[in-house]
Amino acid sequence: MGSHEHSHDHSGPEPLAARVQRMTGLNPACCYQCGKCSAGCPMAAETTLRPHDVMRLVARNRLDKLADADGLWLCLTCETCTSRCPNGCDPARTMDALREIFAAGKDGKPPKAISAFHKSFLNQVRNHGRLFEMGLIMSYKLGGGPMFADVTTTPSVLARGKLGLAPHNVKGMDEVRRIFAACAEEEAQP
Amino acid sequence: MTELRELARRLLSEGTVNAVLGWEEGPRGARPAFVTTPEGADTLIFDHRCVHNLASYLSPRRPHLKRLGKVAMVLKPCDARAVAGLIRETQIPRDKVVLIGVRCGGVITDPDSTAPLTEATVADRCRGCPDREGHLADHTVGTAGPGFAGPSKRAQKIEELAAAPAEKRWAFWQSELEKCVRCHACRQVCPMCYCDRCLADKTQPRWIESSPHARGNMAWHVARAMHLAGRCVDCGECERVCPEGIPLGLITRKIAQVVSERYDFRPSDDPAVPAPVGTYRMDDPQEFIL
Amino acid sequence: MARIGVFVCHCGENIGRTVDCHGVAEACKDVPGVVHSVDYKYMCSDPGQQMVKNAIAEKGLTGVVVAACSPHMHEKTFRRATAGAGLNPFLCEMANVREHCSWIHEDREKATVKAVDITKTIIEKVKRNVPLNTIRIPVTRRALVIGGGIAGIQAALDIADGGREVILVEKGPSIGGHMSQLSETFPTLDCSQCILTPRMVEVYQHPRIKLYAYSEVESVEGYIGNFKVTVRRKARSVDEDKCNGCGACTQVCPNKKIPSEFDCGLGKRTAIYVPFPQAVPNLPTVDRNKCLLFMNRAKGRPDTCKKCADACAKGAIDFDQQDRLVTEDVGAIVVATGYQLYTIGKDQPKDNLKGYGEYGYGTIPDVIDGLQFERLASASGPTSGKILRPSDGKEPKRIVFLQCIGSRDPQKGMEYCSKICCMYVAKHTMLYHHKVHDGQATVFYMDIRAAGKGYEEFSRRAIEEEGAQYIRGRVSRMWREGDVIKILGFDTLEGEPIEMDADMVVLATAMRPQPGIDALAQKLSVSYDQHGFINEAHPKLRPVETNTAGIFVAGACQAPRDIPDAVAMASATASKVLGLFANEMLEREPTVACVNEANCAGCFHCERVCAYGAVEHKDIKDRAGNVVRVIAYVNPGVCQGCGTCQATCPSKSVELQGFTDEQIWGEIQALGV
Amino acid sequence: MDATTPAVAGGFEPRITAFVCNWCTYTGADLAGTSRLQMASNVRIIRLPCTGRIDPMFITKAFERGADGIIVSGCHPADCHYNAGNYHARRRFAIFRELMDFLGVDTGRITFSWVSASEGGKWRDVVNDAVTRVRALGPFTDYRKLVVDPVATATGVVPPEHVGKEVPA
Repeated sequence: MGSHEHSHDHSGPEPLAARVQRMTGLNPACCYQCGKCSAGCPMAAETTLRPHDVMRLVARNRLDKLADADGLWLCLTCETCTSRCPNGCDPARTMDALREIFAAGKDGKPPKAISAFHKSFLNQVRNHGRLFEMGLIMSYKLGGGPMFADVTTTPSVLARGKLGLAPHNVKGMDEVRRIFAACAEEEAQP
Repeated sequence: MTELRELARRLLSEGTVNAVLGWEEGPRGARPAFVTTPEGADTLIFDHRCVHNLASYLSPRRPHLKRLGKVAMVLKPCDARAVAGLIRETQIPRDKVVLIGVRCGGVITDPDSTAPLTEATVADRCRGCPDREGHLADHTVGTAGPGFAGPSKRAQKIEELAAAPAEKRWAFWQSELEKCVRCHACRQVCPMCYCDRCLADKTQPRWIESSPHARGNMAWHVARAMHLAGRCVDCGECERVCPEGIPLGLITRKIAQVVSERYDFRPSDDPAVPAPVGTYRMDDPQEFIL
Repeated sequence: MARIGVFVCHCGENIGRTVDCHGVAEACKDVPGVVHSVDYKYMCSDPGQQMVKNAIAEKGLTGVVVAACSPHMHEKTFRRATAGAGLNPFLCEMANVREHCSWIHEDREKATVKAVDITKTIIEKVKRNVPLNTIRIPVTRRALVIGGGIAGIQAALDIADGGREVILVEKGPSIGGHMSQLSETFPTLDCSQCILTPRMVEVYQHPRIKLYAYSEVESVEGYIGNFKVTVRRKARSVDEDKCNGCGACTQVCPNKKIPSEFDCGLGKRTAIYVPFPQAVPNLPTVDRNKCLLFMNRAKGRPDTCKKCADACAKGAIDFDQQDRLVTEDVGAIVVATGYQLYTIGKDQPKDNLKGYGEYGYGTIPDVIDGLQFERLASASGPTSGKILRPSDGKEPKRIVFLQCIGSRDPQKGMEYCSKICCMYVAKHTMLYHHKVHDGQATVFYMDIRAAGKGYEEFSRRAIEEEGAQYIRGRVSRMWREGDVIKILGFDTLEGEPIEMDADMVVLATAMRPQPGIDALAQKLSVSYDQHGFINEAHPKLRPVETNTAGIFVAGACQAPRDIPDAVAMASATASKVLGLFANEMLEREPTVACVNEANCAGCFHCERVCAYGAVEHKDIKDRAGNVVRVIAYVNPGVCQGCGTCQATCPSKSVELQGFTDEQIWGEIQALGV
Repeated sequence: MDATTPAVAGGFEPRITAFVCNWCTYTGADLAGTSRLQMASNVRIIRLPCTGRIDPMFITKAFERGADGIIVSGCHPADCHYNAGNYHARRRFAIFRELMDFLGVDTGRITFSWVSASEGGKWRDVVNDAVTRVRALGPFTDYRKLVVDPVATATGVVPPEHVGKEVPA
């Protein structure tokens, strides 16, 4: 038997689990809370919501609780959780989906600094085809990142030539642009 | 007393019973009496000197009464417990005996004493006894004194012994038990000791050495205490008849305390109440078991 | 004079390494009565056994002591060898110098001293052994099965198919038990009645099964192979021979508002009724507590209503029918009386159970139990299989199931797990989702215990594919607001309290043995635990035997059981019964108590402590035939040989053969200084 | 060396007699053996079908015969092979133990335990505990001294030839 579509509540908004299932093709109800994902998660000690917590909150339709948490954004997407899961749940993909949902902005926003970092990072890739550190730093700090953090280390890093002052674009900038355009097009579709 | 005599006379003259077992005045105080004629009923007495537990005459080991046919027995409340025990243990059928209960406010220790019944002379077992009449009785006669509440001397002695170190208790009991001459009067008088052939008389194997020496004495009194556990009716007869004055009541009383504390059991004059040894509860205390 | 042979085994290295076996044999030579004492590498080998046989023949031994391993290991071996040499096998005993000596000590000197002691105790015992004979008892090869649920049905059919007659006694008007009330069964979701009713009919038609429905076991006497059972056949007020089951009587009965037991109070029945359409036997029964005629009679008024009798074309209604007692001889008994659910209503104080006032069961009409849900989900039920709530007949859109109600709760319920609830709740959520497509089922659970073939897959399917919401945690309280049930719980996975609304709540209440199981167990002399479940003889190795020989146990009267378990147990009891019936006589070890008639005072302390009812009263008569004494007699067929009677007997007038006072005394003496 | 005396290298070694039931403790002791659990060698087991069969007389007799300690062991509650023998024994020995205590016997000499067929390790612990405890209490000469000679008993002076000797007929 394939995945059995249930829409138990016709009146309200689409339940989170169903939404995630639509986006990922994965069934969040498969999680049986064994915790093996969190046991392997390198960030488990750093976050308030561990992968199994995230799975549980998805199943229980707790968008509110997920929106407040840092776990989704601190996730390194190392996919240890996914490779460990005994029941094929793929928490990493689930968290990806949740980040997409929150990044869209309708259901809450990612933390400002994290959002700024992600945006800056992608902008660097969009503009240069690779990471331009100085650009990333400027953009991140201006976009909402902690303005003066790590400032004192800058001179020595510059002195040793570890931080380039000018960007170096990759050769295939056209391809990069096409990739970004294609993604934007896909995102725009309902 | 008139009431008792009239009842006895009626039972004998109507032929309800062939004999009445009670007490009479003897040359050395009150003594058990078998009355077989209506006229004889006038010799019956009951007062605080009637200490004997007549229930032991009902035991099948003493066929005297049985030969007389159906009998009536005068019954103190404490004796009722012994009769109930004999009924419970299938030794006598209830319908084979008429029980004349006498109301009782306590007895003294010695049937030959002329002392009045006072706080000082009352038998230790009567202290704190709540029973004024035996519930088993077919007829109940007489009036009862108020009873005695005072502290039990045996209980005090038991506490004193319990507080002493084990060596002291051992020494106390060795000095008491070495006096035992193994006359077995304690066994003979006990209403609950009715076996045809006592364990102490068995030779194959001989669990209890029969000659009066410390080892056999110890085995005998341990066996007797165990056999009476939960069955002893505290009539005090064993201690009264002991020619050596061994305080046997301390042992039976101690065991009664143990049974009462552990199993919430007191000897009952209701034959339907089972004895605590031979029954069990799944949640009996077992703090002493590893 | 005893002539004892001692045979000390080295067991290869096992004993010889730490015990000087030759030294032991030499030390035993000095014991009075020992005429032969040798050691050998492997006593249990053929040559070793031959040594024993030869010595018996050559030295004229009267007793054999084998100092070797545990008697649990090789007692049978050496007793067989002893018997092979023409000596009574019970004159042979083993001294355990391996498990109890060489294997647990390293100091060779100490171990050797101990081995000598052990051997000497057994020598002293054997000196006092007497020849015993195996007990042979005749067997009545018919079985009684108590309880007509699925376990009883299976046991009866298996025994009957094995060629033996069966008496099946069922308390209710029809066989079928709780299984007949179920809608579908986990984990396959096949229809319960569809698989059960053919078995019920088979029972009814089987030539070797005698069915006593609406009957109860009145008394049981006897022992393995020879039970005499009295069955009370309760008056149905209907003549079984005349009734053709047309049902005309039930149509006309004016009292139609009686809560139906079969529908767990959710449906109604008449005073003369057939509990359900597929009932076996298909006979109506008059409920005398509810019938107008009998209610009038109870008040001393004349009979007025006789509508059922008038409607019956066969004249089968018999208002004057009386209970009948019938006696049956059987050789074995299977107890399969099944279960009841922890009823949360008013009858709890009787059972010392505190109930669950906080869940409003009995006060909130839409809080029901698992069996009631089965009836709602069943096509034959009061709602024809529609899930409708009792209060207003509306379809509940939010249904909540609470697991572990009364189970795993030593404070208010039972400390045990009821085993079936996890599975049937998963099934209920599925049945519900199949029937109410826009509904949501939520389950409060503590753990999901789905140990069984296909069970885990089934419960995961309920969650993963059928959309049941599972919340780990117990509910604290439920109350009614309007037509909504408010639920206060805690989600332990999220670590947060939960307040939710439900339209209907189903409590998965604990499985308990049937009321009256204690009385039945006492009639049968089988033991039961503090909850009333019948005790098995051994939890692992003798799971369907009771400690009373010849009485077996199947299904949920032994512990919470699901259908596959109950059926497996029932078939196991059948194989035990058929094994018992394989021979006309059965053999028993002679380790039984024996009364010394001359000494017995007839106090019957032994009777009081006997867990098997093996002690009987025996009249001793004089020459004229008058009873002069009543003494104890131990029935060797019933006695299991524990010896509690002997330790209890004040005059030691009862002796346990094989463990007599003489023998024990000898052993104690042997250990003396 | 007398083969019936436990080795006495360097001090007192208690003699302990154990009365155990066939189904639980005896089998548990078997398991201790098959598991090769090492334990003190002072205990001698007397096998009985059930703790219900154990008579207090066994214990007094064992003391008379020179035992320094006793172990009584059987099936845990609800595990009795014979349904209820252990329950009857539990009451009997609860009373017996208090009686012994009252008569001045140190109850440390009498060990009661429930050891199931699967508790080989527990049996080892029960044995070692009992041996350690009784070793500390010393030899039970008090009981052994209860001899047949009335003079000796009366005077408390035990002639050496009587110590631990069998009662003359």
